[in-house]
Formats: sequence, structure tokens, C-alpha cells
Amino acid sequence: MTKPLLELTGISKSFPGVKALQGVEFTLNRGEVLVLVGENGAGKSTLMKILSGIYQRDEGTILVDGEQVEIPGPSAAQALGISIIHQEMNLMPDLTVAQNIFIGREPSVAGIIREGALNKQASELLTSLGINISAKTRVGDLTVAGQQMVEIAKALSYDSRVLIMDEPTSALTDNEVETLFELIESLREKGTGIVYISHRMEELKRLADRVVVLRDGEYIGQLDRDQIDVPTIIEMMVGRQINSEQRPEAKDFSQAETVLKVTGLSTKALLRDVGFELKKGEILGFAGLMGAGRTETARAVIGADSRTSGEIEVHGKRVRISQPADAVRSGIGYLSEDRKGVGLLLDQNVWQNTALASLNEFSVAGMMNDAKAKQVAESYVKDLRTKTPSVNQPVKLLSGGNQQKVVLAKWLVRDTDILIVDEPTRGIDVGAKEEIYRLLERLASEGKSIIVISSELPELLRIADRIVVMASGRITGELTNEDASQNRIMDYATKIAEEGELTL
Amino acid sequence: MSEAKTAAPKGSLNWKSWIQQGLAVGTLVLLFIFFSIMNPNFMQWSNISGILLATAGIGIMALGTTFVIATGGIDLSIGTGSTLAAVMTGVFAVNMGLPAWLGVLLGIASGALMGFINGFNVAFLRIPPFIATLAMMMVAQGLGLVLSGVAPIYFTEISWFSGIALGELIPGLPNGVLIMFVLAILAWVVLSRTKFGRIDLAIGSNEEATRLSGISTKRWTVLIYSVAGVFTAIAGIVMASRLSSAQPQMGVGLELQAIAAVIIGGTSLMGGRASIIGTVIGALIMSVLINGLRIMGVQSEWQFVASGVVIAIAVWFDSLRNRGSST
Amino acid sequence: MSEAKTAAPKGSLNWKSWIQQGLAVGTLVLLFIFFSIMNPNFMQWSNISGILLATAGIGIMALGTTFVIATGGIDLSIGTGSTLAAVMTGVFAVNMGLPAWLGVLLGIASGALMGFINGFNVAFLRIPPFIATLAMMMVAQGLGLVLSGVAPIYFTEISWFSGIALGELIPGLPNGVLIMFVLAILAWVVLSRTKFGRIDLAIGSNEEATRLSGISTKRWTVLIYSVAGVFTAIAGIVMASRLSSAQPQMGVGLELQAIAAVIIGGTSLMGGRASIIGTVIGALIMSVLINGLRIMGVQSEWQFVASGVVIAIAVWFDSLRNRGSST
Amino acid sequence: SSNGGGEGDGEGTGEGGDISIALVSKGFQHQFWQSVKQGAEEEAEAQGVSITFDGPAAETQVDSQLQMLQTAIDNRPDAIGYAALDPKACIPLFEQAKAADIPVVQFDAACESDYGNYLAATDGVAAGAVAAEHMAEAIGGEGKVGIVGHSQINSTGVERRDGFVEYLEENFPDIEIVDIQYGDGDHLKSADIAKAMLSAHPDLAGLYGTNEGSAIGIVNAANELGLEQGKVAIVGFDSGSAQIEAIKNGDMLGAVTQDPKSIGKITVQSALALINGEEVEEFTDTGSFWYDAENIDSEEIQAMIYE
Ligand SMILES: Nc1ncnc2c1ncn2[C@@H]1O[C@H](COP(=O)(O)OP(=O)(O)OP(=O)(O)O)[C@@H](O)[C@H]1O
Ligand SMILES: Nc1ncnc2c1ncn2[C@@H]1O[C@H](COP(=O)(O)OP(=O)(O)OP(=O)(O)O)[C@@H](O)[C@H]1O
Ligand SMILES: [Mg+2]
Ligand SMILES: [Mg+2]
Repeated sequence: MTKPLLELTGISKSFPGVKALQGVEFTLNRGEVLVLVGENGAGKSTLMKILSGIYQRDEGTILVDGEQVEIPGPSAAQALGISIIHQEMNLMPDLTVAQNIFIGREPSVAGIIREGALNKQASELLTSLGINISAKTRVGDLTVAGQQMVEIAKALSYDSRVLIMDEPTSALTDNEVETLFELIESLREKGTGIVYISHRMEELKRLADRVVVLRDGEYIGQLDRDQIDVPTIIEMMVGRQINSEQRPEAKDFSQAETVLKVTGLSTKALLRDVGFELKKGEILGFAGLMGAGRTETARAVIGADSRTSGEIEVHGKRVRISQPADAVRSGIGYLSEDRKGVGLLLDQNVWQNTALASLNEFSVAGMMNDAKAKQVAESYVKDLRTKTPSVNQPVKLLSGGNQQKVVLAKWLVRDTDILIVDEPTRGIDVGAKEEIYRLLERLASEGKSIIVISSELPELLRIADRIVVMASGRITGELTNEDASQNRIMDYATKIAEEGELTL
Repeated sequence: MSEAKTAAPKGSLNWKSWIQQGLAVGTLVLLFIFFSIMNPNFMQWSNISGILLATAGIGIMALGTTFVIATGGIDLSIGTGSTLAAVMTGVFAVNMGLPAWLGVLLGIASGALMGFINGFNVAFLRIPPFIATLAMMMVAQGLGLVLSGVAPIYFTEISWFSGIALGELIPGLPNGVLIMFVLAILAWVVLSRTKFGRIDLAIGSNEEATRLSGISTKRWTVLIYSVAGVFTAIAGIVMASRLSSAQPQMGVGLELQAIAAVIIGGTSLMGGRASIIGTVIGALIMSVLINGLRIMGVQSEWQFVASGVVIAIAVWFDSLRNRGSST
Repeated sequence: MSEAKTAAPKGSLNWKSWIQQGLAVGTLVLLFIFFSIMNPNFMQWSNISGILLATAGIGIMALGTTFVIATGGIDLSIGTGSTLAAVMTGVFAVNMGLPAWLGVLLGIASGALMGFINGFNVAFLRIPPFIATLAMMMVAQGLGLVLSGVAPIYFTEISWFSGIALGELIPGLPNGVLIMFVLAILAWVVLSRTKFGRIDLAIGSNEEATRLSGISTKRWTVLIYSVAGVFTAIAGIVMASRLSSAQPQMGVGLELQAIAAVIIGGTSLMGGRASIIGTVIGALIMSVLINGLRIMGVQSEWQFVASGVVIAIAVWFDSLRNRGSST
Repeated sequence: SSNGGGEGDGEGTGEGGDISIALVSKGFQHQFWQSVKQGAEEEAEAQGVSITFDGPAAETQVDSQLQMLQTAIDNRPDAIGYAALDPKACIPLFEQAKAADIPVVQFDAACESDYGNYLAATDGVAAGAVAAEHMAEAIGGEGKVGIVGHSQINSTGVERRDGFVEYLEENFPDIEIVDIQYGDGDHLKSADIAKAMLSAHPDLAGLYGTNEGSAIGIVNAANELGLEQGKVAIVGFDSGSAQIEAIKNGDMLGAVTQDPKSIGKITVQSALALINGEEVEEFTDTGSFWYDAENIDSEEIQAMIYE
């Protein structure tokens, strides 16, 4: 047998106040998909960043093809044939898709870039990957999902021997996920070694040749393909058992008060006559494919984007919402899907972010009561099991999933009657996910009303009392949880697409 | 949910911010030592208080600008704006003969108005801060000349006016310096202890995230620029008080010095990070440097060179501190 | 997913950038029409070519600075830097008596060196661009005075020197203007069609992402500032050629005008978005405005006010265009 | 009023009947230039001609000033008045004026062109010497003296400094000039410079400011430091109400004034003479005059100083 493609032993890495990795080891063979799992903050991304030259390890050895190597920077990683799809978007928003993918590698003649060839090359790549995005689109104009697809295309364009994917599907809907899996299959056949990080347990079985589990920066163990069993893995990850298969019991909301009523909502870009009602104590799910308009609906409702038409009633009263501050005043909070871009103050710390939507609550006559804000933040850190050395830690230093918990905490503190959560569990580990579901359920049972936008159908089926399905800026269907199934939802979500009305 | 505990190295942030100011203070102390050795007269109290007084104008401007820069904006109108505010004070208090205290208040109000217009242009008309305030800089310069009739307005009739900067409520310390320190403390409280300060930094950190958190970022932006305008006007009045007159071309070019003081003090032009103490120290570094070079009798042209080099080195030292944490 | 469609507005970028330049051009045309009506002399070719020639210095500086601003940086050293480069040319070609062409080349090289130092300080020493280039601005001002002996250096002995700006390879069009346009075309090609330009914009768009793409952003940053330094030096030499002399304080204060021209032209101070055509138009708007007000006989003090207001309005119009897309 | 020159003139040129004169000065914000402007405007009104008065924002902006001259030529006035910031850079434009047959009168500082050598100005070197003479007298011919200049480049700044320095070097070897620094004529900057000089040289006997801003800066410095009157002899330049006040109350020994109004007046007169084809004098020294507490109320001086 040939030497393994990649062999890591005794890798350790500390940050101030955090031991991110301690003596971690694993090997990766040619044509193998190795799935790395672990709770938020377990050290998965850190390990991969060491491999791709972004961080330097404190201890340990890295062998590539049996040869010890140093990886001092991203270009060294590229030279070794290692490329990475980052968990957090790392794209240049002002450049086009094609320009992003081939940055620094543009086809040129005498120093002049052949823009046509560049676009053609990118289009071919995107087509071959089944990604339906124009190569000339500015990346900043894409949705998070679109950006994630560009990240994937970019990493694949390097034609690497080792491909690291750090939660590539966290922002994707099932269709894109399917395409990605097909890609992974073909790469495996070509002999590429793949390290795949995910919190989606259902993906493990599909993909994994081997599963490696990390917990608190330590190597816990590994399972081969035939040993893979989700409950076992979860137990290795979190040290206890979790049942995630349950569905909410059917409730009758016909008598409940309508707390939010949206009618005739349209926007210039996409939405056409969107209308729905939300009852007191209800969890309403929004399903749809990438770009269906769920995020845009939420943003239009809270006044983050301008509407061309549409009326909003809260508790039966028409409200005028022209900016998010109006929405919050009317009791509507919105947790955005793009936590890094518009969800967090990255340079500020955990408690400052947690307090951001509730400054009035933490201040008297304009003077802040920081002690109270810290105390509340600490209680949410505990509640949500956010892994952070302290509430004084800048959020940019937290792992992706823990950042998400901070955003969630911000809205939980604000305690609005209506909460719209857009991809609330994006990047959150199974254990914590379950806790968030319970939290949302508890809030609903306390009389709050919640809209959950999610691209994970199991998630919607797990918590939503009712599911609205969108396609191409319209609402195409509505199902109670009882009637809903993944198939029925997909039917609605692709309805208009099949009728060919989607072209805008 | 109430008594959660975290195994946190508490106060680690404070420690860092102390180091930060420590480094700037270090530069300041080094300059002090160096100049004292070069010329013993440097350490006389009359010279020190002269340095402090020379810092007052730029220092006060810089304090206000710190709030603007904290949002990721910039205010180029502070130099000529301070002049216009002084001229307005003169117009009201001298030319129109209103009571002097009212003239001063109206002068400050005109500064607030300039700031308001800046903020409105930035937040609601979406003119980039650089251009909005550059335009205001030009308008203020022109109006200052027009309203003063291109001639100084003298406050000599108003007996207490020169006392604003030169009187000594605390014996030995000119009031202008006192005003700077009082405003600095006020600004420090506002930045670090109030909702205003919190939102100021939040906007600079991520405006959209702040907006989506239910904060009317536009209105706050207008307010922040208006507050900066008030500081600018006070700076103008303090400088005018030193001269007992509003000189219509006084403030030209001071904006870059004030902004430099802010950045030397560790506030980031990208927004989201600001230090009031740093700003004061930054302003002091600039004045001490210039005064020291003058007292050493360094030729004017070499003063430029030396100042440039020292400022670069000071900020470079400061950036070393950040090495570890970022990447 | 193969059948999922995205509503990507194809080619929207080009369309948008046309509108953008269209609006700036619109302002320019409006100004032309207005001033021609106010004073028929405005439209004389000698006045037009005068405006163009007056634009050359700032315009060339602004072109170089566009590359720096595209990275999200800023270059405050262009004003005094252009002066220093002109003085260096004088020192080499006149004082030291080297062949004049060599003097010019060495003058340009000294501009590149200034840019190199700026870039090094920004990229490797992590000094914020504002401070790094402010320091260079002061150093250049001082060195310009020192090296010139605080007096103009005259190029009158070098017969062809004034031809650099004032000769007419194309009859009726001063060479200085020609140089500006040639450099603009060059800069346009470089920005939009070369790896240099692509990386320039990538750094401004997201430096970290660019670095993670395996690009040595630091080295490119140094190169970008150096290139800007070359433009600055050429600007200085063109201005010196107009005056047949290196005036040791010639460029003081021009930096803000040049940066304003860049931003009026639609380049974002945040980086990532830049327009060379816009920069040229921005520089022209500034000159036309000043020249037009002068030729109308508007008083100097009102010229400030009018310029400020027009610049704000021009950029506000421009920002209207962006309304729809962002938010 | 300061409004006299502006608006009417653009139209004036168009109507043809009026005589228009375009004055391009070195600046407009300083009191000195405002007085030149005033003198010119008064004369213009008396003669029934219209004038424009323009100047760059700072006296370093040679380029901008040339642009103003170019604009003036393009406007085809009947005559141009020009104060050269740089003696050589203006030569090509003077050729243009010559070609366009526009007479040029110069004031304050000359252009080294063959065309238009009519000049109304002050001899700055001589004026500096006048200041030095009184300084030497006041400090008894010995001691340390500092200079707060307003420009190390601008001809007026250089001449007033050099005249002062040379006079002392020649006549008073016991007077040491310990420091020369430049405050751009900015009151505050000059005050801070003067304070630094006084700190560095506690035994300083005299300070000389080369223009109004520099001189007032020195006075302010002495006041802020609480120096007793007369401990340091302060000699100034130009006038303005603060300076007049300082001289009257003894804070300042005295100052040299020029006659800017006459410069403006003579410039307009010469321009009119040239338009009418008359001969004018090549050079008019408008003179520099010492004034102090004693002679300040005399008629000659009152005519020359301005508030
Ligand atoms: N630059 C840094 N400075 C300080 N601490 C860091 C830094 N980067 C990561 N950490 C910490 O290291 C630990 C591991 O983080 P890492 O991002 O590797 O987790 P992860 O397993 O990828 O989690 P997730 O599933 O949430 O993405 C976390 O506690 C995180 O807060
Ligand atoms: N800023 C923007 N500029 C142009 N088009 C946009 C912008 N934001 C969204 N869109 C377009 O609007 C459509 C709807 O996006 P939206 O984010 O609402 O979809 P979604 O259902 O939330 O899907 P997902 O978030 O999974 O992509 C997409 O086609 C997207 O391309
Ligand atoms: Mg991670
Ligand atoms: Mg979405």
C-alpha cells in the first residue's frame, strides 16, 4: 500500500485563553472522504486552517506523501496541492464570480487579461459543477448560498489532491447539496482525498469512508464506514444521547390571535404578492430553494429593504415599517442568515453583541449598565452552551457555530413578540441544535410567535407547526406539519420552476 | 439563568487597551525625556503649560472627531469649521451686539448646525463622509471669509472673552487646557459609558448589523456628526479667545493634524475602535514634538522631516502591539 | 440544482458603471453649459486648453491615487511628494548638472521610492495608510525645502524642459494634457485588464480573502504604492515644467483635491471599486468649476462656497444611482 | 465695502463701454491684500472704471496664480495688474498678454519679463532694515534676537528677514540672531513659536515678526507668558487694529508699515495711464514707515495704517 496522502500526528494549537487543539492526529488516504465532526468550538476549523497555512501549529508533524512538510502560508498549501473551502465566506464581494475564482491565475497575453477567456473558463467550470450562476455576477450581489457555491467552485478549480470542505452545505438547500455530493463522488473516483466537516448527521452516511471525532480540541476516536451509526457518533461528540427524530405535536391555532399579517408584499427585485399570517404561539416555517425569496421576504417585512407594495398588520393593527428600528418597535426581531456580513459586530465582544438590540433595557437616562449586560450575556452563554473563554472575547475569535449562538442570544435578550430567524442553526452542532429547537419551542409555548426560515427540511419538519413554501418570489404552498413531508415540500418548491415561469 | 459562571480571563481586554495607551504614553514620555535632555528649558512649567495650551484647539477638535472616526467616517470640516464658528460668535457678539454669552452659545450652535448638515449629507443623502465634509470644509472657509468681511473680528470689547482660554480657574493652568481636559473626561464617559457611545462604536463596527438590530443608524449618525460639530465650535472659540479675535483663515489645515492625533491615539479609521485617552495623548504627542523641535531651534524645514519620521515610528510601535492578536 | 435558476442581472456591472460615468459626465456637461452662458469667453479654446492644462497636475496624481484608494488605502503624500520629485529633478538636472533626461528619470525614481516607502510602511510595518502617508507628506515637504535650499530651482537652462507640459506634439493641445490622457488610458488598461489591476481591486474588496487565495498581498501593496509614487512624480514634473521651475511648496494641499477628484469619479474610499475614467472626469469637474467661477468674476471667498456646494451636489446625484442596488 | 469689485465686472467686460482692469494679487485673505484691494477699489470708483481682484488662497500656489492670470487674459480686460509670486514662471503668460495687446501693470513683486515693467511696490529689504534699526536701538545694540517669519520662500518674507538680518550683521555685531522660524503668518502658530523661543532663550532681548500675523503672535505669546512689558522688545510689521492697540498700550515697540492702499491706487492709476497711451514711471517705491506710540497719531501714519 502506498503512503497515506496526509498524515498528522500530535497537532496542538493554543490561542490566548483557549487550547484549541491538543495532540490531534489523523490520516487521509487517496480517494477517501474523511468526515470530521465535533461540537462547536471543538477545533475542526482550526485544524484545517493549520493544514491550509492560515495558522501555524504549536506542536506536531504534518506528512504529505510520507514527507514532513511545513505550511507557512496559503500559497505553500496550494503548492502542496491542498485547497480549502472556508467555513466563513472568503470572497472579494466587489469582483465577479469569474474574477473571484481565478484571482491571481487569470489567463493573459502579454500581461493583458483575456476577460472573455476568463469568463468562459469560469462558466465552463460552473456548468460542469452544475452551478447555475452567471460568471459575470458580482459576488456581493449573490445570496449567501450563491456565495457558498462560488467558494466551492473556487476550491475545486485548483484541481487539488487534498480538498478540505469546512461546512460547505451549511447555507445550501437540498438541491445544491445533491450536486455537491455528486461532485464529491467523482472527485473520490479521481483519487482526491477529501476532508469534510459538517454538522448535518444525515450527510455522514452518504459520504463518509471514515469519521473522525474531535471534542474540546482532542482526538476522541474514529469510525470506519461500516461502523458508522449516528447516535454513537453524537455520543462521542457531546458525551450524551440525543434524539432528533421527533416532530411537534399537532396544535390548533384557528382560535389563536393573528399577531402578524402580511398582505400583497412585493419588491422591485423578486417578491410578488406575498401574503401570510402568523398566529400567537405558532412556529411558522419558510421553505424554498436557494434564491426563492425567503430572506427577501423577511427583510422586506422588517423594512431592511424597500417594498413596492404590501401591508403589515401587527396584533391586528396596521403598522408603518420603513426601517428595522420600526419593526423592532412593533415587536418584530430578525436574525439574519449572514452572520458575518450583517449579523455581528465582529470586532466587539460577546456581551456587547448580545446587548446590541436591547440597549434601552441596559441603560438608564442614556448611561449604560454594563454589569447587567454582561450578566445577562453570561446567562445566555451558559444557556446556549456557547463556547467562549469569557463574555469579553471578541466574537471574531469564536468558532462559527458559537458566533451563531451569540446572534441568537441578541434576539433572545430583546425578547420581541415576533421573531424571524433566518437559518438559525447554520453551523450549529447537533447537540446545540436540539437545544435551540427546544428554546424556540419554549418561546412559542410562552406565547411568542416565530418564523423559521430554513434550508434544512428535517429542521422545519422538526419544529414548524406550519410550513409555507416559496419559489421564485411567490408563495406556492402551505402545509401543516402533519401533512408535510420532504417530498411534498419539494413539489411546491420546484413548482414554478417546472412550469418555466421563473425567468425574470 | 442568572448566576452563570465563565472561566474567563476577565479584564483581558482592559489589559490590552492599557498596553495600547501605555505605548502611546511611552512615546510621549520618551519625547519628554529627549527634549528635556536637549534643552533643560523644555521642562519649565511655562513651557509645559504653553504646550498644553497649544494642544487645546486641536485637542478639542480631535475629541469630537474621535466620535466621527469611530463610525468609520471622517470629518475634514473641523479646521475651517472651527474658524466659521469663531467668526459666527464674533458676528453675533460683536457685529450684532448680542450679549456675549449668547454670542458664544450661538457660535456653538452654528457648529452643531454644520455637524448636522454633515451628518445629514452622510446618512440621508449618502454622500461619502470624505466628500460631504470636504464640501463643508470649503463652504465653511468661504462663509468664514464672507461673514467676517475678510478681516479679523476683535473681541477686545468683551472683557472676559480672552479668559475663556487664558484665564486660570486653577492657578497656573490656563482655562483652555482645563476645558480640553473636562471635555476629554466628558467624551470618555460618553464613549465608554453611554448608549450614544455604544451605538457610535457599533455603527463603526458594522453599520448594517447595527441597523438590523433595530437602531436608527441614520439618525444616530446625524447626532454624532452634530456632536462633533459642537466640539469643533468650542475649539474655534477657545482658539479665538487666545487671540481675542476671530481670524477668518485661522483653522485651515488643522483638520489633518487633528485626525492624525486621533489615529496616533489608537482609534481606527475603519471605525469600531476608539480611544479618547489615546486621542488626548495623540494630540499631546503632536504638540510636544513641534514644541520640542522649536525649542531645540531645529530649522523649520527639518521640523517637517522630524515630525513625519517620529509620527510614523510612534504609530509603528503601536502597531507592533496588534501583531499577536490579529492575523 | 442543475435546474435552479438565479435571477442574476447579467452584465449589470457594465451598465451600472456606464450610468455612473454618465452621471459624472452629466455634471461636467452641465457645468460647461452653465459657464458658457454666464460668460462666452469660457468656451474659447485657449480657456478650455487652460482648464485642461490646469487639470494635468492634479489629474495625473489622482490617477495614481486611484490605485491606492482602490485597495482601501489613501495617499496624503501626493501633494508634497510631487513637489519633492520636481525638486529632485532640479537637484539632479540643474544643481548636479546631470543630463536633463537622466534628471527627469531620477526624479521619477525618487517618486517611486517615496511610494515604495509608503507601501512598505503600510504593508509590512502595518502603519495605517493615513498616518504612513501623512508622515511621508511631512517628510517630503521638509526635504523639498531642504534640498531646494528653500528657493525655486529654475529649469530655464534646459531648453526643452518647459516643453514637457507646454509643447504641443498635437497642435493646440499642450503636452501636459496629452501626458495626462495617455497616462489615463494606460491606467485604465492596467486597472481593468491586468493582473495588477485585478489584485489591486481584490485587496480593496477583501484583503484577507485575497491573501488566502495565495496572493502575497503585502508585496502587491508595496508595488501599488510605488506605482502611485511614479504618477505623483510625473505630476510634479509636469507642474514644474509649466512653471519652468521646481517651487518647493508647489504641491502643498493638492492631495485633498486629487483625492476628492478620485471619489467624485466614483471610486470608493472603502476600496474594491474604482474608475479611471471617473477620476479624469472628477479632476475635470474640479478644474472647470474653479475656472468657471473665476471667469465669472465670482469673488474668491464665494468661490470656496460655490465649489463646496457643487461638489456635494455632484456626489449626491451620483449616490442616488446607488440607491436601488445597495441597502 | 468688500463687495465692490466682484459681480458687476463680468458684465462690465461684455458691455464694451466700461473700462475694466483685472488685478491678480498674491493672495486675498491677508489684511495687506485687502488694503491693496481697497485702495484699488477706491481709485477705480473715483475714476469710474471697474476692476476685479483675485488671488490664490495661499501664497505658495504659484500654479493657481498663473491660472488666474490666464483667465484674466482670456477675459480680455483693458489692462491687467499683476503681483508675481514667482518672477520667472509668469514670463510665457506675459508674452500672451503682449500678443493680445493687453497692458500689464505690476505691483508688489515683478515678473522678469521684458513686457510690462511698471511696478508699484515696497522695497522689502529696506523695510527690514528699518525694523532692525529700531530693534537695535531698543535693546541697546546687544543681546539675543529671534525672528518669527511668515514665509521662508515668499519674496516679502525673505526680503523682510534678510533686510533685518543683514542690517544687524553689518552694524551691530553684538546682536545675535538666535533663531528664525516660520509661522505662515498664522496668529496661533506664530504665538506658539514665539513662546517656544522665549522658553528656549530666557534671556531673549527682542523678537521681530515679519508680518501682521507673526507680530501679533509674538505679542500674544508675551501676554500668555505674562512677561512684563519691555522685557522683550517686540518689533512688528504691517498694521491692523490688534497691532495698533499693542503699540499704543506698550506691548509692542513699534512696527514697519507699508502703504498697501497706495499700491492699489497707483496700480489702477498706472493701468489707466497705459490704457490712455500715456507714459508711466518704471518703478514707484510706495515706501515703508516706522511707527510707534509716539507718531502713531500723526496724519502721515494714520493715512498708512489700517484697522
Ligand atoms: N484566532 C483565534 N483566537 C482565539 N481563539 C480562537 C481563534 N480561532 C479559534 N479560536 C477558538 O478555538 C476553538 C476552536 O475553534 P474552531 O473554529 O476550530 O472550532 P470548530 O470546531 O470549527 O467549531 P464550529 O463547528 O463552531 O465551526 C474555539 O474555542 C474558538 O473560540
Ligand atoms: N442585494 C441583492 N442584489 C441583487 N439580487 C439580490 C440581492 N439579494 C438577493 N437577491 C436575489 O434575490 C433572490 C432571493 O434571494 P433570497 O436571499 O431572498 O432567497 P432565499 O429564499 O432566502 O434563498 P437563500 O438565502 O437560500 O439563497 C435571489 O435570486 C438573489 O439573487
Ligand atoms: Mg468551524
Ligand atoms: Mg436566505
